[in-house]
Amino acid sequence: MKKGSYIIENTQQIAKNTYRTRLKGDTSAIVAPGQFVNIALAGSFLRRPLSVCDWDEKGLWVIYKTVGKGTSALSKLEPGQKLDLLTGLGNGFDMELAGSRPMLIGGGVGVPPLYGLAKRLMKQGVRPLAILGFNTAEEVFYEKEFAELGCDVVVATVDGSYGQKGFVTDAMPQEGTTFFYACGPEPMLKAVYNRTNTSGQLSFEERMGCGFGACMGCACRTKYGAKRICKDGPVLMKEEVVW
Amino acid sequence: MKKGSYIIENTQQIAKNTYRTRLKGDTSAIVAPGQFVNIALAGSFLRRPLSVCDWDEKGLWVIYKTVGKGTSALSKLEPGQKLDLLTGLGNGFDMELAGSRPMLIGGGVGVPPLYGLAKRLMKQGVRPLAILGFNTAEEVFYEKEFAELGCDVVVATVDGSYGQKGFVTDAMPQEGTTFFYACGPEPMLKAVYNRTNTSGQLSFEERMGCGFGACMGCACRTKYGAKRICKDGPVLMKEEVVW
Amino acid sequence: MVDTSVKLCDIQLKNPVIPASGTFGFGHEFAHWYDLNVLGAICLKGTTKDPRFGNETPRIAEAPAGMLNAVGLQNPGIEAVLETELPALRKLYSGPVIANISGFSKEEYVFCCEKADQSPHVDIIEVNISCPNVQSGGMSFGASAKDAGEITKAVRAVCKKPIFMKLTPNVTDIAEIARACEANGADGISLINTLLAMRIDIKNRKPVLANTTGGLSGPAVFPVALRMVWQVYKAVKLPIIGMGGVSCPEDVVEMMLAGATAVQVGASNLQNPFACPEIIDGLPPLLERLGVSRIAELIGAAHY
Amino acid sequence: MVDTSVKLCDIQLKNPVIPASGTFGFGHEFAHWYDLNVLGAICLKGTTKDPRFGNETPRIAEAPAGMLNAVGLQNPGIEAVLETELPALRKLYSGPVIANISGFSKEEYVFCCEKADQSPHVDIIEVNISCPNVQSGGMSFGASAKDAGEITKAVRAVCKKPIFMKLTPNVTDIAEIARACEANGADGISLINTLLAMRIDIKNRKPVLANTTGGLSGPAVFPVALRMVWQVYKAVKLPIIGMGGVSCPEDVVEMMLAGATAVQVGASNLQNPFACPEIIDGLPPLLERLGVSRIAELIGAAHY
Ligand SMILES: Cc1cc2nc3c(=O)[nH]c(=O)nc-3n(C[C@H](O)[C@H](O)[C@H](O)COP(=O)(O)OP(=O)(O)OC[C@H]3O[C@@H](n4cnc5c(N)ncnc54)[C@H](O)[C@@H]3O)c2cc1C
Ligand SMILES: Cc1cc2nc3c(=O)[nH]c(=O)nc-3n(C[C@H](O)[C@H](O)[C@H](O)COP(=O)(O)OP(=O)(O)OC[C@H]3O[C@@H](n4cnc5c(N)ncnc54)[C@H](O)[C@@H]3O)c2cc1C
Ligand SMILES: Cc1cc2nc3c(=O)[nH]c(=O)nc-3n(C[C@H](O)[C@H](O)[C@H](O)COP(=O)(O)O)c2cc1C
Ligand SMILES: Cc1cc2nc3c(=O)[nH]c(=O)nc-3n(C[C@H](O)[C@H](O)[C@H](O)COP(=O)(O)O)c2cc1C
Ligand code: FES
Ligand code: FES
Repeated sequence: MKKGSYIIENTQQIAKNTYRTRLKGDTSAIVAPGQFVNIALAGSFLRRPLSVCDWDEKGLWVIYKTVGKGTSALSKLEPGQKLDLLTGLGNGFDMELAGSRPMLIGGGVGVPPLYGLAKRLMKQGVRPLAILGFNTAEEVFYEKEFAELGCDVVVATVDGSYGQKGFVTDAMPQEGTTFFYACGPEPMLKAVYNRTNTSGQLSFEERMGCGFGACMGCACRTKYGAKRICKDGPVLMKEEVVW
Repeated sequence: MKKGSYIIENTQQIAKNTYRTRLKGDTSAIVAPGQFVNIALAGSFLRRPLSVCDWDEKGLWVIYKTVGKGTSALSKLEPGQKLDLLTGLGNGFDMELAGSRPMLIGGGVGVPPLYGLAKRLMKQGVRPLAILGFNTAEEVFYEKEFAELGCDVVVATVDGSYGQKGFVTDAMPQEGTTFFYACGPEPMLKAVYNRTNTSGQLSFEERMGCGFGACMGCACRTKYGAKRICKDGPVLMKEEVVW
Repeated sequence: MVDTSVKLCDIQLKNPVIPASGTFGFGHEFAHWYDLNVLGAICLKGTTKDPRFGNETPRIAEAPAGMLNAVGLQNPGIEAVLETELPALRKLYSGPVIANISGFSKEEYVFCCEKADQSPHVDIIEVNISCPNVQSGGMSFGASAKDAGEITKAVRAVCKKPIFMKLTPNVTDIAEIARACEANGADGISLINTLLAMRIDIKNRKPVLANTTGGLSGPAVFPVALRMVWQVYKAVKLPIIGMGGVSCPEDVVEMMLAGATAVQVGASNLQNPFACPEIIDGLPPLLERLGVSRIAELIGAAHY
Repeated sequence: MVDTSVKLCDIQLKNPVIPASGTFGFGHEFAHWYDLNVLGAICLKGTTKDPRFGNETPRIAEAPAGMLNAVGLQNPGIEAVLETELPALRKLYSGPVIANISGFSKEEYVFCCEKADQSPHVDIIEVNISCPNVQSGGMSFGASAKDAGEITKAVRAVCKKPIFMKLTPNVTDIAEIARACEANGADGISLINTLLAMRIDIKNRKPVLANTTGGLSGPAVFPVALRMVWQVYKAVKLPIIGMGGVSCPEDVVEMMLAGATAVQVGASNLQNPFACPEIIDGLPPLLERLGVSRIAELIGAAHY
């Protein structure tokens, strides 16, 4: 975990109400895909947690939906503006569990951290199957980016306006995969949990006070006792999840 | 009174902890020197009242001392940034009372509104005597500017490090002036009040809630009943002042 | 088209947004900024029997996301308000008017409320019981259910118009105070007044306010106000005028979901003279986004 | 050189800055960010007899210049705190430790305080009486002078170490509560805990917090906290640990001028993990600007 100043390099709208921002600065604290940053924004007391979509030595990318005050403000900041971030938060995904054919299951803005994961899996010579679910065509993003990494990609939309019609669970193969990594809204995670035969990891969201384990704001029950989503998570093993 | 968006054109430090900022925008609500603006600043709930030092059709100048959070923040804003202002607040000085030889008495950041007054008096063919008081040499500003208008200028510093040694009252002539306009800290105003033989106007400060007469935050007792510094002032006639 | 009207004790407001007492004078200053008739209603400056200068200055201090005031009920007295200020306001504004009455004794409340009740220009009487009870030790009337109930009963006896008791938040149990008002004949509850607060000037080591303490208001107090509106909605059957930190259309909706029938806007008027009309203009698009066609359906809708 | 040390009941703090209970865990997380030994003292997470999961989530909501929390005293229980957490903290930190004790019955307070008193690692016991008294109706112990006095007396009887009673601000008369604590043997007063507050999600029309209400803290509450510290300083002769919204060196000075001997920093630690060391580093230059050579001379200096 590190605290530092980051510079907005650019922001693009990549789908309906969905933006990608590149932040330049020290990424040495980021050690695994699925970790997140916590961003201080003028006018808001609490920081905003966002998954790291991808990172290199010079900076990182976040992809976010403008759902409220903070994310809207972030999407409107000009290149060159500085932001205070906590980076390297959370455990992230464990790539060693992937096996030969992991399945990545993302819903909406749960997709971004899976991109960083896919990229690094590919680098390790593992070719994942990515199943990306959205509500509707205009919310779809990153299909091409996943494909360009060399992944197999299936897109599903709830209203059938793009890709396969239905939920991500409708698009999931019943066999042939070795492990799964899932990130998305809780109902999706629960459905994925119920419909997967392999072991897997699920990334959760919770309202956070600190993001680094101090306040107990983000507690969650697991089979091995209470955990903090921000510090012991956001990624939990399928086997420990309690619904 | 008007509310509008203004753009910072530039800011210069003109003396110790003292800055001048040019704000571009609509000045049509400003009708008299001695009026003030009320500036909204990010991070502060209340606006900050500052006298208009001078104005033209395209914008206005304020001169201020960085005494706290708001004024410090203002001094650090970059050119191009936008500020929300209420303009044309307060009554301002009544130039018709000047007579042929008015005396302008300013202390510290009470000097700025007298500059706008001096400029307009000169335009009317009236040549004022300006007495500008400061604590010490490094706080002195606008001597040259007053002189360039064609005024007579006397500068006094409390520690004698520049100009005449002493308070503005020590530098005031006992005769030869027709009226006085004074702006500065309250002890100065009181001393001026006690040492002047002519009629005059004094500009007061008070902590303000609104700046436009709504909240009764800035009440002051006068011989003619309670007045609001922001709306019925900030300029009061010598004859109505109650200490 | 979204219907933003609400009914407050049979009085129809075209929208639920009302400038709060003490932040709107008697309306004249704001008529410079906009047409007062856009407002749901207007609440007048707190009025006492006799004219008052109020506290010494400084009366204002700043706070994170808010401000402190210790104006001390500066007002020209009930006679001048009813005979001068209100007729003048009526030339600019034809909507509902809420008179805000303060006092330092039961007799003073009764005197002023009776006068206000008789005025053709007053529609609702808001009784501010946050003033200290000088007859019994200086605790605010609103700090005890007994005092609050007594004042309510006394003013009820002399008023035919709707009476809203305005409560102070500086109490252990706001619901108990509200119930005492209801039991004694109040028609509605207004809340909250300001939170007792203080600032000290660290340079001269003195309280910033001449009065030492003052009342905190503005966005900082919104979550406390919302909680109290919620509690009072659960405790009594009366309509509630919610206030405390409201500064945007979202806040109005949140207050109404907690149980407010109408909402007052205080400190935000001082920060932005256009606060009320901007909030009012923002309501229809917000309601549309939320899929709400009648704003009145929001009242108390978050209760389960 | 400025002397920033203060004495809290004979315990020497190198500076008056203490992370507040519940915002610093048991210290380990912050040891990642900085050397804990820079702190004046450390106040531990609120501890109960048995381990508690606390409230359901969401437990956190945002507020203007502040936040709401409804953590609900998640903690591993007094045994684990004294036997596991504290020895672990001692490997990282050698300064004064304040244990923060909570309970839902008098017996629970007594049990935990007695244990804490016996621990070699605890220097001061802070007794948080903001929890609801489940034995008598659910009002917080700190909401009545009688309950507050009774708890004080009971824990006093089993403790030799200094006891600081931590008061809730959700009361009509904070001075009365503080006096009851003093009369029953408290060595000091800590205040304030959080202001009872609420937020509603306007999209789904439900309270944001699973617990419905939560506690407001952060800069928004600073002027209320300051006022209460001021009032308690006037009411009792005990040392005060002031808290509520402290976020910068200026706030520390203001709190001390109001009467605090030391100051706790809560929500600001969450927003900025370096809040405490930054405040501590900022004190000497600020004191120099103010012409203060010993910070202790500020304590209560704004009282007249
Ligand atoms: C570990 C983690 C990773 C996340 N990664 C992403 C991401 O990559 N892309 C993305 O679009 N979103 C992500 N989210 C959700 C994101 O944090 C929220 O959408 C965001 O905080 C909303 O802020 P706001 O000011 O726009 O909304 P508001 O509703 O105005 O926020 C009010 C408060 O609620 C909190 N809040 C609201 N929604 C959420 C939420 N879903 N989760 C946690 N806190 C919330 C805010 O942080 C803030 O404190 C992530 C959340 C967590 C916990
Ligand atoms: C009508 C009028 C005209 C003024 N003109 C000038 C000017 O031309 N140049 C200049 O340097 N100063 C002027 N002042 C004073 C100026 O308003 C304050 O210095 C400024 O508000 C301080 O803000 P701050 O945030 O830096 O200080 P802080 O102390 O952090 O401010 C805290 C609060 O106190 C208020 N406050 C502090 N000092 C004063 C004060 N002296 N008067 C009124 N409010 C105060 C602030 O507005 C704010 O609400 C004027 C004041 C008034 C009332
Ligand atoms: C400057 C000022 C003066 C006030 N005067 C009165 C008053 O005379 N009577 C009253 O009942 N409330 C008065 N109030 C309280 C407000 O009406 C309102 O209850 C409180 O400020 C909370 O709302 P806000 O947070 O929107 O300001 C005053 C508030 C302010 C800021
Ligand atoms: C997340 C969180 C958890 C808290 N837990 C406790 C607690 O366990 N015991 C306690 O006495 N106070 C607790 N508090 C209250 C703080 O110690 C402090 O009294 C209050 O937050 C005011 O300070 P602040 O405004 O600096 O946060 C908690 C506060 C927060 C924000
Ligand atoms: S958000 Fe504070 S512990 Fe997780
Ligand atoms: S500042 Fe509000 S009336 Fe003058």
